[in-house]
Amino acid sequence: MSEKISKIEIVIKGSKFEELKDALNEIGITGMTVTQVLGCGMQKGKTEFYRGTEYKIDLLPKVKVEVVVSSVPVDDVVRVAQEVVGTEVGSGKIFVYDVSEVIRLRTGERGSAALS
Amino acid sequence: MSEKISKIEIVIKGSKFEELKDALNEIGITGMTVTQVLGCGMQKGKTEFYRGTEYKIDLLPKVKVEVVVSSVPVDDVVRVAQEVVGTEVGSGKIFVYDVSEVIRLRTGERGSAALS
Amino acid sequence: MSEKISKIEIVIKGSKFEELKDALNEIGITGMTVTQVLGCGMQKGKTEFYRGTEYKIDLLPKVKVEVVVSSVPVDDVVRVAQEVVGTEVGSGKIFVYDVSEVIRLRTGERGSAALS
Amino acid sequence: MDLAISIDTIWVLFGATLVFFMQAGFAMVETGFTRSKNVGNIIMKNLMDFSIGSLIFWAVGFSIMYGESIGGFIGKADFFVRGSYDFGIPTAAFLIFQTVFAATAATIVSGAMAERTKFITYCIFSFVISLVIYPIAGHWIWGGGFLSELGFIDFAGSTAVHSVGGWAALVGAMILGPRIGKYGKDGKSKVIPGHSITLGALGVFILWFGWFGFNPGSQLEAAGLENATAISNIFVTTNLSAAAGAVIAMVYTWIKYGKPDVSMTLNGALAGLVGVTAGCAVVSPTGAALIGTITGLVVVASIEFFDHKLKIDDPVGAISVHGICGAIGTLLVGVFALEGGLFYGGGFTQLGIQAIGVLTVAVWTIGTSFILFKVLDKTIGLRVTAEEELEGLDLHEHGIEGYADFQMKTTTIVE
Amino acid sequence: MDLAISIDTIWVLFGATLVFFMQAGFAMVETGFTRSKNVGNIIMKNLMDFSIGSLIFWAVGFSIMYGESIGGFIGKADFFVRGSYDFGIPTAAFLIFQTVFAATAATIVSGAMAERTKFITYCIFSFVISLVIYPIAGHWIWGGGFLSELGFIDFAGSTAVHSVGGWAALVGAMILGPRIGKYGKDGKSKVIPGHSITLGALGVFILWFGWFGFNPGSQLEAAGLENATAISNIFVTTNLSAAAGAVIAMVYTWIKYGKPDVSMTLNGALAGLVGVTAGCAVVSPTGAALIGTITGLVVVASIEFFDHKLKIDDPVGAISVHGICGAIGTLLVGVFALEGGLFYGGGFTQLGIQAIGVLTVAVWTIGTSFILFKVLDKTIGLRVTAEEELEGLDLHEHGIEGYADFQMKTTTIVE
Amino acid sequence: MDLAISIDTIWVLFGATLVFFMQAGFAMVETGFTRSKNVGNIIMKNLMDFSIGSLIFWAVGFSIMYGESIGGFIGKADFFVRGSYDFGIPTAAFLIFQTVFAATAATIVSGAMAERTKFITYCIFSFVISLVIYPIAGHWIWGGGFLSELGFIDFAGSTAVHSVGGWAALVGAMILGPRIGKYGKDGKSKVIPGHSITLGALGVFILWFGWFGFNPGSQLEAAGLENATAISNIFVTTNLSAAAGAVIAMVYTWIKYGKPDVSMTLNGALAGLVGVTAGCAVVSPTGAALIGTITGLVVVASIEFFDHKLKIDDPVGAISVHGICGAIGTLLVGVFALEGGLFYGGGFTQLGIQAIGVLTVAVWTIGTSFILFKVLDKTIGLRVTAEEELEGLDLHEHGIEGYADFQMKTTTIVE
Ligand SMILES: Nc1ncnc2c1ncn2[C@@H]1O[C@H](COP(=O)(O)OP(=O)(O)O)[C@@H](O)[C@H]1O
Ligand SMILES: Nc1ncnc2c1ncn2[C@@H]1O[C@H](COP(=O)(O)OP(=O)(O)O)[C@@H](O)[C@H]1O
Ligand SMILES: Nc1ncnc2c1ncn2[C@@H]1O[C@H](COP(=O)(O)OP(=O)(O)O)[C@@H](O)[C@H]1O
Repeated sequence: MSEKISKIEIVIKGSKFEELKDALNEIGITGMTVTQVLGCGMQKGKTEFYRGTEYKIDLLPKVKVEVVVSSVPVDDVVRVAQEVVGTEVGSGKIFVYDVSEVIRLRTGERGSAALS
Repeated sequence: MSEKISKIEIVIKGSKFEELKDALNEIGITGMTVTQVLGCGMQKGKTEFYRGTEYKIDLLPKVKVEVVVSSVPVDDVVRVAQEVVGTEVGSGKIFVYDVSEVIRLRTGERGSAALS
Repeated sequence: MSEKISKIEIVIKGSKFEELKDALNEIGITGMTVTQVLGCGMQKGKTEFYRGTEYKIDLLPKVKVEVVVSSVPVDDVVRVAQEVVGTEVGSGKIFVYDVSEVIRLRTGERGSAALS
Repeated sequence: MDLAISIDTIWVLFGATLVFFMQAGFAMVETGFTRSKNVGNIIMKNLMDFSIGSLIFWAVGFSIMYGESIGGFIGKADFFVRGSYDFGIPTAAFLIFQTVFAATAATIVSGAMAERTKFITYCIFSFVISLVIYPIAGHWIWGGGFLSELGFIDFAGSTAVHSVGGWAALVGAMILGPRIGKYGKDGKSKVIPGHSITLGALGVFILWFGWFGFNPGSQLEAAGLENATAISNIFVTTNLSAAAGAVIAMVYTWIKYGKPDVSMTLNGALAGLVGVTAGCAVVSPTGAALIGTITGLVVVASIEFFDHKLKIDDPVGAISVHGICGAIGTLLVGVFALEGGLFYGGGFTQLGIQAIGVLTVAVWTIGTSFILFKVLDKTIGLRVTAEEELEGLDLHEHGIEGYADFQMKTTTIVE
Repeated sequence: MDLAISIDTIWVLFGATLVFFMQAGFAMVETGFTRSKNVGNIIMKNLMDFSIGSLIFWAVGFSIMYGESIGGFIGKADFFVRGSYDFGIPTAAFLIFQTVFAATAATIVSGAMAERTKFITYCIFSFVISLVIYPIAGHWIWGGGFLSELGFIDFAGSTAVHSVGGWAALVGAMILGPRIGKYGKDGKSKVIPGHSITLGALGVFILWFGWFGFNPGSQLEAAGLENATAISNIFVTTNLSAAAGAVIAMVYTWIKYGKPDVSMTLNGALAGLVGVTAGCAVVSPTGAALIGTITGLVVVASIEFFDHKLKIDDPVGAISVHGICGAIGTLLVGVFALEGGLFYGGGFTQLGIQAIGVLTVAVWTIGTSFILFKVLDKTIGLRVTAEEELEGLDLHEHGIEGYADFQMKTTTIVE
Repeated sequence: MDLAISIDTIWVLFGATLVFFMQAGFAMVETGFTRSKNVGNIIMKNLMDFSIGSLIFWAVGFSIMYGESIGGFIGKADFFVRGSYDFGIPTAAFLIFQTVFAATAATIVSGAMAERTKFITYCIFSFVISLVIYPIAGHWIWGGGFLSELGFIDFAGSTAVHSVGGWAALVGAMILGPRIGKYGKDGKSKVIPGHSITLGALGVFILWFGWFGFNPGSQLEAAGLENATAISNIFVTTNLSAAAGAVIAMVYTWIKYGKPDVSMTLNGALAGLVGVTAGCAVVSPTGAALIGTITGLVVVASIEFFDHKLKIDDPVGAISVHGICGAIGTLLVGVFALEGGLFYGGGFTQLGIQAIGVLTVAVWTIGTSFILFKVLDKTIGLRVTAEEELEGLDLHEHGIEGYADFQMKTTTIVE
């Protein structure tokens, strides 16, 4: 495995997901794994009432999109994600990790070949 | 922590999960964390109609199995996973990552001791 | 990016989550991403009956809390988590990974600046 | 002892009870076929349609509908039904039966306006429809007004109840505009799937069940062989039309889309029910089956038309099911009525009268709701903000989550 | 042929059928407003309340309630209803009507004790309430006992059924203690949201529907103009009180918390229904609307009071809805009764009698259930272990998951 | 004015309405106790059972059942019920009552064949059962055929409706084979849990509610003291049997598996209802409670037997609940009938006749459905492909997701 493979983890609001997916497709990313998560961070939760009792919602529903890439530069992904999500607090974050190996199960292909 | 610890992330179809779990058990893996995800990749989605409107399902339900291993060679996991999942498009992928530390909370054990 | 950034993955029982969140807040961690997962490990499942047929529940519901940190030492997180979760089998595990980059989408900040 | 009145009263109360339960049916259909983030809001709208409606119809609406006719246009106001009336059954029995009908008309609207309407505004609308819009049209048809004078036949309310609801729904949905994400940048309709087919289907079964109160109950009498025969026939016609509507909608979607569509088939059953409501007492079983067949086809075409052509976003198909099929069903009385129907040698007279009735009521309802919704829109506003809509009305309007224990998907609009 | 008896019988059976269906309503309300990990357990409790209750009420309870009065306190035992009675309708019709009422009282309790009570213990409690606690209080009120002698008016059971259930619920919830996590270390109440607003709302609609059997059915006759008028009026009063309760609870929570609370509004409707049950046959529509208004306000305040002040954890508000509003509704008969009510010039006599009735029944029910629950607590234990509670009663008591296909959130208590 | 006929008609229509609602009950039971990926498909099957059934039973089936008997075997065809009949009530009332019964028989089958049957094939099957299989057996029992001549007692259809459905379900499930994953490689039965205990339980409550139309409605008359007493008694027997069935199934599973099983207890209630259906009018309350006890035990044992021993995969237990308990209940009439029952000194005569009836109908239904299913299997195919089954029938047969907003687990078969 010569080229570096990275996992880009994008945490955003669910309502932006469709747009992000389209944008990623446009820069050649077609594989992704999506998880429903709850997140908290800078974004403030809300205080609500349920049956007369106050409560704070601080875990907000978010979508975690994992994209493992080799040829596509990470910065491209960052760029398109930034274009999509907007600039309010809670727009989301990107975390990048090194991947040490990728295998496509049905063929046994490894490395970037397994991604294309 | 001398030995290398890896996280093996296996994304497969839910219908193969039971078999995969059994196969992993047979090679000595008993700990795992399973997440319901949606995935897209090479596997084509379907076009369907709902109330007369066409739509494409391209995010398909998958299961993500995370196994953190030290003693068990990664290649063994790859092999049994390959045996289980079959060879159609969408069978799934394996991603491998380095883990820098593992701690079992109730004992404080670290490294591979925390896994056994 | 000078300082090391780590992702700490904490897998615990859902019933301990509230307490863990509070404890993390106290040591200055406010950002986290939470996923509902199913786990198996040392903790034994149960054998139950459904409509007269025996079955084993071995995948138990757990919560995976991911916290990406830079300034906060990993060991602090481990310590507070240990205090919270108790000592029965199945209390949970912590996995630590290296993170190669963090970007806050709305501002473009990178590295630990994106976390604060 | 006067037992005939007891029999009639029991019958009407039986009907009222079943029609009341249609509120549960509407609540389930409307929540089931929309998204989980708005279920609490829809429940509240349904509950308020019925609760506010019950109070205001008693306070005012009833007398506007059934009070002494002022020029065939409106009944004389009699607040809180204190006057004395003779409906053949105790006034209270007649009142409760009419109350549950009035509430049905109001409830229809909430489905078409679901997932984006401001709650306070909706409550005001609901108040006004039960106060005047419905009672005045109702007066024309059932309260001795000019349409009843004319010989207009709308036995149990395809027009009086369903079309009134449906036309108001049309105006509301139009002025509101579509839900965010419903139409792509290219204007193409997208799918926003409902969150629970089981609850939606349960709702349809409940509505069908309730219709056995709606239609046969509208006979208002059960004493004597003639009435017994009439209500029995109405059961049969009602049921056959619903069954035919469901079957034909299934077949049609199967042929057209390659697979039998579940929610359209359920709409087909409702279309059959709405369609036969006007004529259930005057058509034969065969006529009823044909009415169901026609409305079952129409409803599918109509839903597509509103969605794809007019781009009016009606999440549950209320406009087509109640408005369009209510109108069609009322017209078809002019065709299938055993006495006076076109197919039975009655010529075009009845059909003409039916058309007049359908039209007048459409004009009235569309006109008044247009004014009402426009005024509401300009004053307190009709629609929630984009953020509120995206995050869900349950959270923003009521501070709750409908399904707190479930991990929801946050993306459900599909290409 | 005696047709009057047929009419009366049909009416009572119609009522019994609807009241039976309230079990489904309770099951949906109680599961909907609690957590998903306990739904199977709640279903089982409701099912057993009705099943064990049906058997034991037939075997013993009925005769204790309606057997020949022994000193106005208790009926003479007649196992399996083998004696001959004259209730104007066939004894079997009366028996089934009374059976579904008895089961309602029992079912109320399970809501307040939900999510932490041992199943076996609950079954025993349910057995005893249907065996003696309910029938004896019922004897006083409806079975010819001392309260009926006194002129106590509880037409369809605000006290006899609802308060009995509500007081037992109070004692049960108190002795049990709150659910783990319900109160923070600082004693502050936390929110444990229900898992399905749709099912909860469906339950409320079913209950409202069932109430059209509960109240009008309690007339026990429908033959003749007088009865026909009476049952019609009861429909109207019942419905108006429920509607007013829902509207006022909505308005009140809107003002107080800034948003209209869905589950409180649903409780408001139930409060109106419970409240009007005692007086539905003796108050005017206006009186009914006022009763609904009062109980709709009281229920919200009462739920807050029990939760915040007394820190008694009642997941679905059963104590307030049935206990408190049942009592208030019974008292309000003394105010709004057209004959004898305070507002209609009747002075304080009836109100005094009502107070005596409410009090005696409260003392009786609280006393007996206190002893019963305490004995059960000390012997087999009332509460499951902390682990069982945390992981859910479905898993521990029944070995199942209520929603096996859904990914659940495992943390639903919110700060 | 002939009021007796009005009373009878109201009674039958009341019954028909409730029995119609059982469709909702079946839909909820069958979806609740199967997986979420097939709910739309099950809904469609239930809807089509009723819709196709209503049309075809009207067009043909009814006359085959109730037309002039040809040799005691089959009624003379009278398409679209155009002839004149005398059922004591208006023919339309009788027709609708019979229609909802016919549809019930068909609906039973879909539960046992759930999650793997091709939709088109199921529709054809449903068509044929309502066209001939059910009406011919029905003719023997209720239409003046040879079993009624013989004195066979099946008052409301333990055999005529439930066993017919149950036997067809047996044949269907057998020929289809088990769902993928239901039996391990070692042949051991695995658990495929239902996706919603709440909806399943709601379904059972709805069915129980509907049964108060099914059994008492089958009296077909309510006028006069005798009828009033009869229908009242039937309410009591029906309810006691259901209650006993639920209690005993709970106790039995508690003892046997260590925990009271929720879905088995719900099945126990249904078993009691099915069991008492044949004899509800001719047994005492005690007899009814015993019938419920017996069928409540039998149903659990039978479900285990079919699952573990015969390895016939019946997701909801339809074969045991309707087939086996229908048969047992019919036989028990020969034991518990107050007139002619073995326990009441009637000897073995009635029991023998009951056995003949049960057997003939079993042979007929099993034989004809075997041929029908085999032909369907060989021609258009009975079962979907493995891929379709794994991914769910909702997606493949209808192009939808039942719960689009929820994050589902994709693995629910448990070891
Ligand atoms: N330190 C962190 N570790 C893990 N996830 C985080 C962290 N900080 C934020 N997140 C995730 O990113 C989401 C957005 O973060 P937030 O701080 O609210 O917005 P922003 O980055 O726009 O200021 C959070 O809801 C959470 O899921
Ligand atoms: N580049 C990627 N990054 C993250 N996840 C991926 C990526 N490619 C595929 N996946 C995951 O793997 C699953 C299977 O991939 P797919 O390409 O459809 O099949 P195959 O690998 O058999 O060709 C996808 O549904 C997705 O969840
Ligand atoms: N090897 C592993 N790889 C991935 N996740 C694991 C592994 N071992 C345990 N886990 C996760 O940690 C949870 C707790 O582990 P378990 O072994 O049961 O408890 P403990 O660590 O307290 O002995 C499991 O349910 C699973 O989600």
